[in-house]
Amino acid sequence: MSSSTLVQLVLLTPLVGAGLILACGKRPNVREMVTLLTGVTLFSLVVSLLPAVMAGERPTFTWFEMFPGLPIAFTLEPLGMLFALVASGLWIVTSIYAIGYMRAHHEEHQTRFYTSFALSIFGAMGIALAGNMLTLFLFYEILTLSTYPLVSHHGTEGAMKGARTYLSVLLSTSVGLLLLAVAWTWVMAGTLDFTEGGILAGKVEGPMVLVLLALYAFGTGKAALMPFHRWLPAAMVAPTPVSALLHAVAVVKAGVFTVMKVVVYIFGLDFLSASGANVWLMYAAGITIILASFVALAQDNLKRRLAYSTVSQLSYIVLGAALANSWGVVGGSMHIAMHAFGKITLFFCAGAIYLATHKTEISDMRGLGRTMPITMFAFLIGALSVIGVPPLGGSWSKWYLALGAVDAGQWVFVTILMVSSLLNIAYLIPIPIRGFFSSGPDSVPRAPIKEAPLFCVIALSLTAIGCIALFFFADGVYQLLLPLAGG
Amino acid sequence: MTDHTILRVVSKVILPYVLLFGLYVQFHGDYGPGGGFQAGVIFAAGFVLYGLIYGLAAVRRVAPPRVIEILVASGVLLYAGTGVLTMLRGGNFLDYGALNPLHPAEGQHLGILVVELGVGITVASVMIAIYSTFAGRGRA
Amino acid sequence: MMDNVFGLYNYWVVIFLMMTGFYIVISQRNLIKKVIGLNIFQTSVFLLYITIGKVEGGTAPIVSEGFNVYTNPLPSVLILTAIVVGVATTSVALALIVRIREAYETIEEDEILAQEKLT
Amino acid sequence: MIKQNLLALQIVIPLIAAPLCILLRRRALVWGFAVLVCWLTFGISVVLLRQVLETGLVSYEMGGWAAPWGIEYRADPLSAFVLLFVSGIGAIVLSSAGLKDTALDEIPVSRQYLFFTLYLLCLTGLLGITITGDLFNVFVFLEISALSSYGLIGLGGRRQALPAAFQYLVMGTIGATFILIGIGLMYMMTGTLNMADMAERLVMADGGRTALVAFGFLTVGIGIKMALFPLHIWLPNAYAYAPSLVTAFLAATATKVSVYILLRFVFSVFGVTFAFETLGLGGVLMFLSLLGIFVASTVAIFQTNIKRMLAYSSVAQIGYMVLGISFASTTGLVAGIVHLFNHALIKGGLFMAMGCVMLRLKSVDIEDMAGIGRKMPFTMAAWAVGGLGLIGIPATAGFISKWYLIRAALEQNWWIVAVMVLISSLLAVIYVWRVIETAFFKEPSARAREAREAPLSMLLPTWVLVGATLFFGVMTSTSAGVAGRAAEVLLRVIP
Repeated sequence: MSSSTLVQLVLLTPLVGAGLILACGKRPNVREMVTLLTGVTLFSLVVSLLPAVMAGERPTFTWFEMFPGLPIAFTLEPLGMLFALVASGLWIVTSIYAIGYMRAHHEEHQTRFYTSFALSIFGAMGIALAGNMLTLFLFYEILTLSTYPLVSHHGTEGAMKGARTYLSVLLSTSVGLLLLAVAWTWVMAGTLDFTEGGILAGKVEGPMVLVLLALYAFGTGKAALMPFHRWLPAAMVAPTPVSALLHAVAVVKAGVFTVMKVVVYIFGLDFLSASGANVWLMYAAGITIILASFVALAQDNLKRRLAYSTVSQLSYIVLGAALANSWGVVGGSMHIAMHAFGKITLFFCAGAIYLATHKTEISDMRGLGRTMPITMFAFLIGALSVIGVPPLGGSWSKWYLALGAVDAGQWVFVTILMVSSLLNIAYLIPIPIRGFFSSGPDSVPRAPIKEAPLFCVIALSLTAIGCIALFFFADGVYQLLLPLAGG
Repeated sequence: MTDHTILRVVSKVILPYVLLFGLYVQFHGDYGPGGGFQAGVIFAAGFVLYGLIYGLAAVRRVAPPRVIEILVASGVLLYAGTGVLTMLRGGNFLDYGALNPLHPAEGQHLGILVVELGVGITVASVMIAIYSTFAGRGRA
Repeated sequence: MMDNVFGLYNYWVVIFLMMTGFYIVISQRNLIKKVIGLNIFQTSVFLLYITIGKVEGGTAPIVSEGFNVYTNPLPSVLILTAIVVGVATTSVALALIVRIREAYETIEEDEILAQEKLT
Repeated sequence: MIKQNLLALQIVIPLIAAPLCILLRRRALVWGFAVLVCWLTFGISVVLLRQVLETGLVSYEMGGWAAPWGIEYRADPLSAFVLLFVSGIGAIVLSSAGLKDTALDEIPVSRQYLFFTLYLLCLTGLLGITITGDLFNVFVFLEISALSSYGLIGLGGRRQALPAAFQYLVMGTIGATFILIGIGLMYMMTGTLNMADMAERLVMADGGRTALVAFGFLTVGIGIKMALFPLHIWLPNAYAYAPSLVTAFLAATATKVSVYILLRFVFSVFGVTFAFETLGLGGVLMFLSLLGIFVASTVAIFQTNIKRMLAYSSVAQIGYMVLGISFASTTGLVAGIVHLFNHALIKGGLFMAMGCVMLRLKSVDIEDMAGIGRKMPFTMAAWAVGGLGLIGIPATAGFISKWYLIRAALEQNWWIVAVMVLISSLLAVIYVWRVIETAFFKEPSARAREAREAPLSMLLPTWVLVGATLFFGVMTSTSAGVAGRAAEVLLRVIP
């Protein structure tokens, strides 16, 4: 099979999977088998494309022309490859986890859940493969809509309210700002194709670059740049596998991926850094990093603390893009993968704790390490990776980001990265520490070991191992991403 | 109005002339002022007069609503049918000349006569229908 | 100046009728009166068309000896159609009023609105 | 014979069929016949569009009288395009009025044959307006369609339909009379009723006060007919209380045809220079349309009757069409014209879905619709897709219109307008999402618990329209392509 056929298959697999899942709705075992099978098929398809992309091939194909000169087209390039790998790989793990979680929890509407899940992967794949900004926008909206039923899954008043916030922030930013940016780019540049070196050089000047960049950065609501971050904590009403999807697999990653893609392929690194418009974006990202960390520190609800941690971590990636130099871009892109593994582990653990003990507040989790040792250990690994301690994956991306900041002469941001790492330690590490070393409430006798369902434990162990593995495979990721930086 | 003898007698005398005048206006339309619209209204006026004097039931006996409805339809059909016929004959819609290719003038004469008849039937029956519907409301 | 007032008197009549009809439609709450206003309004337009078609000194547009100035027949023909449309509109309006009266027991707009608010 | 008389047949077939419906009378018979006629009409319009795209202009002389004197029927890309979707939606909507258990049941059995007659007459009128090249003929067809739609709305089973129809009648008649005055004044000025002829003579006549007055009367009259804010007050009630099928048909076609008249008068008769440069029509239209978009969308958010909510949304959507027109640029016109088409599909589909809901729930109140998504998944899925189209989510037809609209605004550097268009679509998100949330994620209401899925005969036409919304959301070469040709003709880029 030619690589461009493979790319089409990558796109169609989750869509077909969604249809099959819907068709098998009456038989849960078959339905979940289909989910897993689809995930494995998708992942192997993506992996099979990896050598070609590493070798410099850029498989391309066009579906049809939506507007004259503006087709729905797809191109697979390194950044998209990375995103597709992360999303499709973590989808398998998340599915395993979801099977355990949803069954243990006796959730209703599971067919709708798995179908929407597959559809959102379809959206994520479309975003990863998009060959121009219009295609990306199309799948961006598909992703928003297909995740809505997941967020409002419980159907309670609280869930609906959270889902409403989720949808309204994401839709209003994308329709209100991003679409404007896209249309404007089209009017100015006459093309929306992702081109190496960008398409805006010489087409836009002066303060307009700044406005356009702001439209893109804030319009990509999924990147959760403050003040458009509120949807992330609001979406915490969803079941934990959905939080994993939102924070690690697809949604937020799609957001930062879009920002990265816009910076690299629409603006072009040279043009952006020459225009100087990127500096304010660095500050916006820097402020978000610090502020969100402080907010996270104040949260007692574990999932909410993790949510604000995500807001902060996402801005690392935006910062990487904003630095607009090779180190920054590589570091930022790498952080997509690193943060994905770290954060998904943390969420899996949070969900497992909730399943086993029904605890959601951090203050209640003292001594939990003794009853759930695997979970808590995985949590520790995830936390360390997010903080950026070697030998865990997160350390590499932070290293490159810091290099990028130095390279750009922005010492402020080196400081910010350091401070934020300290804050990370402050809000993440106490949880496992308390879990292992402080004893539980005095009156309660020590409970025996009681882990979450097997499926969940397998999933979270896998991702924790992934965090460690990524430290050693970081060079592969680096090699993959090198062409982005024009090297 | 059963006890107004004068009205009853006079209307009976007038009625045939009203209808006749209606027909005159209808068919004289080619030569002088007149035509389907006016004729239809005059013709219907006869029925309305009859109804006013002898009551609605009497009109409905002479012109049952269902028949009137059919007449409304067939008047329109007569009109449009002529147009279709001209098309079948190879002319444009309502190109009466096509009715008689040898003498277009005669064809036009015939065409306008039939079309006006259609108009007349429709107008008359619509007027009667309107009258009898309004008058019959709340009593039927 | 006087020419404008008296020479164009038929236009003044048209405008007067038009405004009268329009005012009745807007101000009256009784549905029948509204229809009457509508009729006056339409009639004014018919008159406007007749005025347009009139040629000074022209006769009825039927070819006969001794006349060479004829009134333009087209506006009259058009207005005949418009009159038919007007009749049709009036009858539909009246039919609706009859049914409104059956449904609401009134043909006063205020009272209909009041009933709608309640139910 | 057929090819030569195509333009006449387009009108004559439904016209003849209308009285025949009275003669047939029996529901099954009438339905079969009327549906056949509608599809035939649609077929003709398809052939016509292809012919027009090949040759540019098709003209026909009624009764064999040559153009400036006789009545001319003519089809250029714009009118052929409008003919196509009006007859197409007419056919699809009528197809759903099948034998048993359909939205037609809202109309008392004794009057059902009248529904078919009036429906076909209304269709005739709408097609006639579009196809004729004669000004007075426009008025006549306008009244044919208007009178039959007053009747259609009055057929509704609920009594609120009657005052609604009456209000529509009064407003509609005033509008039509205004148009009549305008036509009369223009005849007075130019001595012709043929549009093409008049356009030429108007250039020579050099406008003047009469042209100004005529233009004013026409614009206001058409404004009423197409429910341009703030002349829209007749529309919400009429659409809310009419039988669902009637609403679906009228909402998708009637106001669109009125917009078509506006395009015809402004661009083909008066010309861009007079209307936009001399009179500054663009500014007025832009102001009114933006105001209409915001006010009507906001009002829509607070409606509890969903049909009424959609009606207000229609007022807003007409604003988008007029906004596109107000730019008087090629892209702007494409946006306006393509939105005629796209919105017809979207609203047609949405109101058809409401017909299904009405059939099963006997209500379209938002409270009664709670949880209906589980009982009527296909109906409400169709509604959801239509709703997304209304918002303008990519891959739906609504996005295409919005894209062109934003582009048109940006091309002329009207930032604020582009931003306002985008913000206004967020208002659509609110009123659409209210329904989706209630229908899918709330506990079923008492009525919803007893409901079941609508019959296939209703679902199929609904999904045809919704499917078309999706299809024309990605394959735009037909819709936007033809709209592009039409825009060029209107702006006289190509003769």
